[in-house]
Amino acid sequence: MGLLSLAIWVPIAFGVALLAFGRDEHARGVRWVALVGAIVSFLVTVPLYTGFENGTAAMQFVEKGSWIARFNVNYHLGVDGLSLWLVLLTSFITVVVVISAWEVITERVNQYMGAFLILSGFMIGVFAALDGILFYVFFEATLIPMYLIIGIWGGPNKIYAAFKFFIYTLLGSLLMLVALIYLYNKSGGSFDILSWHKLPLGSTAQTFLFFAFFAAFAVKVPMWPVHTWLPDVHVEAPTGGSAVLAAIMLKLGAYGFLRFSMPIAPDASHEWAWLMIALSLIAVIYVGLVALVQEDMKKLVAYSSVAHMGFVTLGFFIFNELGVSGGIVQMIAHGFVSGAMFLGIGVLYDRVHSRQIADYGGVVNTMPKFAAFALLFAMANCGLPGTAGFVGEWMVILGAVKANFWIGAGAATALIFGAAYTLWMYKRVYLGPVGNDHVKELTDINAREFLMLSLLAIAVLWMGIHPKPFTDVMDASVTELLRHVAISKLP
Amino acid sequence: MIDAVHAFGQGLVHAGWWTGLAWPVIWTLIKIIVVVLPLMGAVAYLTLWERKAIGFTQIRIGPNRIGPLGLLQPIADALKLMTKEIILPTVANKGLFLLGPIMTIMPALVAWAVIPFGPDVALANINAGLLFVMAITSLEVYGVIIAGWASNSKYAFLGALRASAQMVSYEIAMGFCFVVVLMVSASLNMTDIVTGQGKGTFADMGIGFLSWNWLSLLPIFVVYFISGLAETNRHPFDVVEGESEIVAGHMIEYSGMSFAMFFLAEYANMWLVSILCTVLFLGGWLPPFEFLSFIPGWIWLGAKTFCVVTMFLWVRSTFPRFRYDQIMRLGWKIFIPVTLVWLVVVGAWMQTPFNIWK
Amino acid sequence: MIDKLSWVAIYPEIVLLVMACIIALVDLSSTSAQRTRTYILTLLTLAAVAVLTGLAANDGKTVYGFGGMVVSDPMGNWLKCFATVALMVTLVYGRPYAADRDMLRGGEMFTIGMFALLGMFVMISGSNFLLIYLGLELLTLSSYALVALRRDNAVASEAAMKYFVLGAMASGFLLYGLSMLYGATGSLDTNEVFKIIASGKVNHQVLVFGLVFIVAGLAFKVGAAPFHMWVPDVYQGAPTAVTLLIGAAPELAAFAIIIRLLVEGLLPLAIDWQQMLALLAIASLLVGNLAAIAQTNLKRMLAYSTIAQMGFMLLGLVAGVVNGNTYNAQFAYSASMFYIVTYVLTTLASFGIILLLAREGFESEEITDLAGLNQRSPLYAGVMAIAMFSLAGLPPLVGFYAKLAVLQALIASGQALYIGLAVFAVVMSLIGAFYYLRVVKVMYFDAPVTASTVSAPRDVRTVLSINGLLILVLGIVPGGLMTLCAKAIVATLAN
Amino acid sequence: MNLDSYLPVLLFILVGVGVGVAPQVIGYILGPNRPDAAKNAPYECGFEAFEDARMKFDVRYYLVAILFILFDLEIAFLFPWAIALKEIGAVGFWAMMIFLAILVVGFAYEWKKGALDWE
Amino acid sequence: MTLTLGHFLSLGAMLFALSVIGIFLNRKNLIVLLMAIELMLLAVNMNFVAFSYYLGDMHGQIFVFFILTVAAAESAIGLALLVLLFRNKSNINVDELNSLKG
Repeated sequence: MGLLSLAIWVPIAFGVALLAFGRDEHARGVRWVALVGAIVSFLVTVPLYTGFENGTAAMQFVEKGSWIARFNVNYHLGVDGLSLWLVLLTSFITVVVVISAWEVITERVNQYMGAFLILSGFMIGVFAALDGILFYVFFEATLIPMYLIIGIWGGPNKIYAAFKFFIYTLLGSLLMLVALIYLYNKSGGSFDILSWHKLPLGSTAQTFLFFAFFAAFAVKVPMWPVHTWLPDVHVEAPTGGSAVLAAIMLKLGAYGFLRFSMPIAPDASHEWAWLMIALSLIAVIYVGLVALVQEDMKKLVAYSSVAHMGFVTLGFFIFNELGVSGGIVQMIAHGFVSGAMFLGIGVLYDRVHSRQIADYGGVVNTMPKFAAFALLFAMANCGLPGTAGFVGEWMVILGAVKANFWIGAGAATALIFGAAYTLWMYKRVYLGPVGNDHVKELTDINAREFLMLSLLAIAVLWMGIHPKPFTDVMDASVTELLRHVAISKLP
Repeated sequence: MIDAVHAFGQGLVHAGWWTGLAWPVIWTLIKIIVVVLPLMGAVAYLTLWERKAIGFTQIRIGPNRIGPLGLLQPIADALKLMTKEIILPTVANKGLFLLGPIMTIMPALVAWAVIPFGPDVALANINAGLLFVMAITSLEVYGVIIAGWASNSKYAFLGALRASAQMVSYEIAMGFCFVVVLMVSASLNMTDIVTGQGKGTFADMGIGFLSWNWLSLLPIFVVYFISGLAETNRHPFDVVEGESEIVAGHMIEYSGMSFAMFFLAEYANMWLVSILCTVLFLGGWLPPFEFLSFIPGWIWLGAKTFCVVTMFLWVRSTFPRFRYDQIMRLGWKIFIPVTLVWLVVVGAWMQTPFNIWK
Repeated sequence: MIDKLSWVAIYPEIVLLVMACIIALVDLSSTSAQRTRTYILTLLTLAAVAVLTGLAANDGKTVYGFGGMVVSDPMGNWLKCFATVALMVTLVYGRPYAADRDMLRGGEMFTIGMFALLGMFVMISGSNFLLIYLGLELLTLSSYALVALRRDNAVASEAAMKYFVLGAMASGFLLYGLSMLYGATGSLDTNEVFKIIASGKVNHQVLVFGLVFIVAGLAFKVGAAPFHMWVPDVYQGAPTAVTLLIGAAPELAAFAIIIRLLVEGLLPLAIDWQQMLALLAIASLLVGNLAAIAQTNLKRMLAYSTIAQMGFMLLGLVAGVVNGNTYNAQFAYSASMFYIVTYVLTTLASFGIILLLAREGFESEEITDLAGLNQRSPLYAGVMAIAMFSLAGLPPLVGFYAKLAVLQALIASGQALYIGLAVFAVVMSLIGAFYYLRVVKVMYFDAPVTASTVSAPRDVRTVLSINGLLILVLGIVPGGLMTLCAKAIVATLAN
Repeated sequence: MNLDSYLPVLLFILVGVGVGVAPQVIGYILGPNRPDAAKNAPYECGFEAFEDARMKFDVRYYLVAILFILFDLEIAFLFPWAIALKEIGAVGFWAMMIFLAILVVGFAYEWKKGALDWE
Repeated sequence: MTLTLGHFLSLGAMLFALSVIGIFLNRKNLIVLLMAIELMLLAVNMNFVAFSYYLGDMHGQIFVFFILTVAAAESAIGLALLVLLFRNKSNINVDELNSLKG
């Protein structure tokens, strides 16, 4: 079994074991097993990085075996510069999420932990799959645990949120399925993504494929105007769910653009880039404005996620190296930062059971350690240099300016909005005098929360100060991708 | 002589419509009437013979006032019935009520169409003869049910149900009997069935009556005869009209000639069952002994049939009435298994070298 | 003559018939309320039959028997094997339910069930109109009786009556169509009919006239809209054990006769019947999915879902012949076969749960009766969730591959119309996902009405777990089953 | 199609109906017609009829009817077989034996189930 | 006038149509429904026999035999269901069969 297989199946195996044998009577044991599972899963992914060979665009750690002979579907895994960090990010966030749920979840602990571990395996599968059906299976399979996580442990309006999440994403991905099958037939009976990259396609077919993929990935990213599920879902989801959703699930969509839309339908991608850029800019600017007026912390972060993901898609569709790498870096950075933001909100929510900004004020007085962490993450969220958030945004804006000054300018405004809503929220929640009795009774974070937040803080700072390992890994792949996309596939 | 009459009629008018259509119809009608009129007479006198026979059993002389030896009694009965009022009950379904007797008498007569009275003497010598008999006698049940239903009286209704249940039950046993006969005769044509009985070792030896079906198919013959009793709702299976329980069964609301129709039908059916019995088991018009073959076939047929029908009367005067559950048990649990077993036995027999019906 | 009969082609049928008769008689002397002896005998027989058919299927040989009346080919044998297993599972699930409702007073559920299976077998192996019809009738007549098995239940008898009337009418339609085909071709043998029609000497209009009736009759039997009226009523009205019995295994046989009649017999008319099936499929997908959303009764909802699923299955049959070319046929028909097999597997699980939850006197038919099942029994909730997600067509469950295969067949045809159909089907399955999700929602998100745990006999628990697991495992490694279906269909098409 | 030999049958049916109708007509003509309410009431041993005569009746009558239909059909199968038995030989014989065996199973089943018991 | 195949087929078609009409229009009595179903099968039989005769092929008539059998079994089951239904609901009106809806 290769490393990638291990990365996928170890968490799933732990998750299934928890579902099968875990009981609420021994919740403690369940938690420890889950933690061990998450850590082992993370450790399994580390050699992917250490063993990764920079400077080549080829797939690495490739595994290939026949899976469904009838349709020539293969169990085909591999990572390149585009996906490597996303795999690591996923297993890392899973560890954090397990820690975050430690005392918070008391009922059906095994199901909660199991769902997250399984989800983690599925998501790694999405990033590692090189076969269309394998990709689709993992892509869709993530819906099931997420649906259950939202529905079981979510807030008061959880059912609405769970359905909305499910139906929205399912609709998009079903259209993608049609596209995959179309490609299968077009390519003479192959689901191999890499061979699809080389498949010549007419312009109508490309347009059709582009929009089929767009339907799947845009919803997942989410792009304006199909982003409406995200705030609802984030508000209702439990903390861990929100964190995983924001940190990783959104990246599934963005990753899909890189892996499918652009290389398979390059001409259509160029042709419709204006649309993508426009939608991205709307996401960045308009949704940023919307975030400004939110009363609910989670909603605010959710909208900010939409805006940040706008940067990602913007970076992709300006078709230059800075933009695309910037987008990828932004994806990873956003993974850390948004995860951290949601976990931070979770810390507060666990204590006060409210997410309304108005219910807080002066938290810094009672929770100084926590406020320090929160400040760091807020800074990262608005892209302060030295934090993870800065690198990606800066690269994208530079790339955008290179392509077209006004696009870059538009994107740059996002920095201002980002700073505005994040810092304003920070001010209203943490600064000032103690707002009310609840806040007065707050206790500072305990060792577990400290550990969890510091893990993320280290990641955020490391990425902000020393982003080279991230960009080095992806350079060759991005170059190759852009070279590939530049060549027309029209017959 | 018959041919001469036929030729005469055919020659009356020299036109296509006459020789092609009208005359055959008229000729057939004549033949039908030739069958029906004696039949009606036989039915009428069967009633008398019944009363006489029962009288003899009970050591009395029966009807003797009207005519010599009471021979005009049936005519008097008929006249009396004709002048009686036909009552139409107010709650009855009028149309069905009138249809009941017709549906009862019609099949009892029509079945005679295929009965062979001699080697070439049958109104319709059709190949599916026995099937036709089965089909047409099955219609008998309709008359009963219609009468019972239309009367809208409890006694009539219950009587009709009982009668029909009994009739259909025994029809199955009867059907199996037919099947066994068919197996050995290999034809549905009644004439063939009779001629088939004239062959065999015993027939060659001149003692033909031992070659008839009654011997080789003895259990079937017995079952058929008893089923015949039940089919015609005769004693000891006459709970249908069971005077002491449901008065007269499905006929209770009928009077006058309407009632007479049921009566006629019952006796016509007795004759029918008897003649079928003769045709199927007793060699039809065949003489029992070779040396008696100078006597015309129709006399043999008539004599045999008369014997069988007399057995009906004899049974009536001898046996007590069955209870209804006993009737049903006899039909379903004894006759059907017996016939089935004999069917298998005969079938197997025919596969062996000892097959006597080659 | 006797040596030409090829008894080997009907060994499983013989075993089944003889044992059904024996068990019927043995059962007469049984007085136990649970009918343990009958039950065990039945299961043993069925196991033997399953092994027999499985071996024959594995053999991969095609044997004609009785002058071409019956055919024993891999497709038929696999379907028989699956149908037998499905019936076994049904009986395992259904026995406690039936025992609670006094339906086991006589052993009819087992013996009639076996006769129904025999009917399916005959349908599956018949390659002659007469045999197909007889098998069909044996199955449906058994089904009518089973639906009315709860003699004191007004709803059940009403359902049985409706089923009977509409089913008998469907048979009439089918027969009328068959008589037309017979008249046009002068043969009752499917292969003969195929040859005669392919020779092109037959009046096309008469054939199409007959075909309309045949397709209508078949549509009745599989419950495709607009001939679906009986499905919801019967699913809801019948005792749940019987619902499962008539809703699972018979679908396999229905598929088989579609193949036997339309493909083996009438493939030269594919252009005509494909259009009809396409319309049926569209209507079924629409009616099934839309009506299912409005249901509160779980059985009724599953009935409408069945209609929708059948619509999807029919789509696979639509794409077999493209422009008179049959290159796509094996993919299309094996897709449908895979679909129907996996559908049966999933149906068994979902109804198994309903049966399990239905305690004595409490039917557990409403969707809300499942509320909080996850708290009461995570295992059973898990199985039901797996079944629902599979029906919705979500990976990594087997239902997904079924849909995938059908969609693939449609798209592979390359016809714009069929691709449109594929998109339509996809949109409809999205709607379908909604009501399946609702069941999951009720089980996982709602608070339980009672806190009582769910207990089940060990056999039920074991089989149900295996059933759920199989949906999952086949979802992870569907290759084997797909290959099996493909091989079976190839062998059938080769004849 | 040659249906000539069935002409007498058809005519006979007409005659049979005629024989059914004619005497009744005669009876109407010859007999008196003096209806009154009591006479035209359904016979009920002198009581007033207090309910409709079309009442529920014993289900066993249905049972008999059903059994009759089934057995009559078996006979329909036996008829052609019986006629052809001499030609079809042992195979035909054994085929029907199989059929009868199944029939006997059914018969035994209903016997044991009590479907044939009247009381 | 000679009888041709067309005559028989027309008769079959008429009977069939009658039975379908009977099934759909009859709202009163289930027994009529059962009779309509039987009629439907008989219509089919008419077709088979006619075809069989004109094709000179016995198979059609054999088919008829089996249809008759099935029809008998069907009416047996139908009657049994009818009795059951009557016992449970005390009527056999088609219109009253409405407790299953949704």
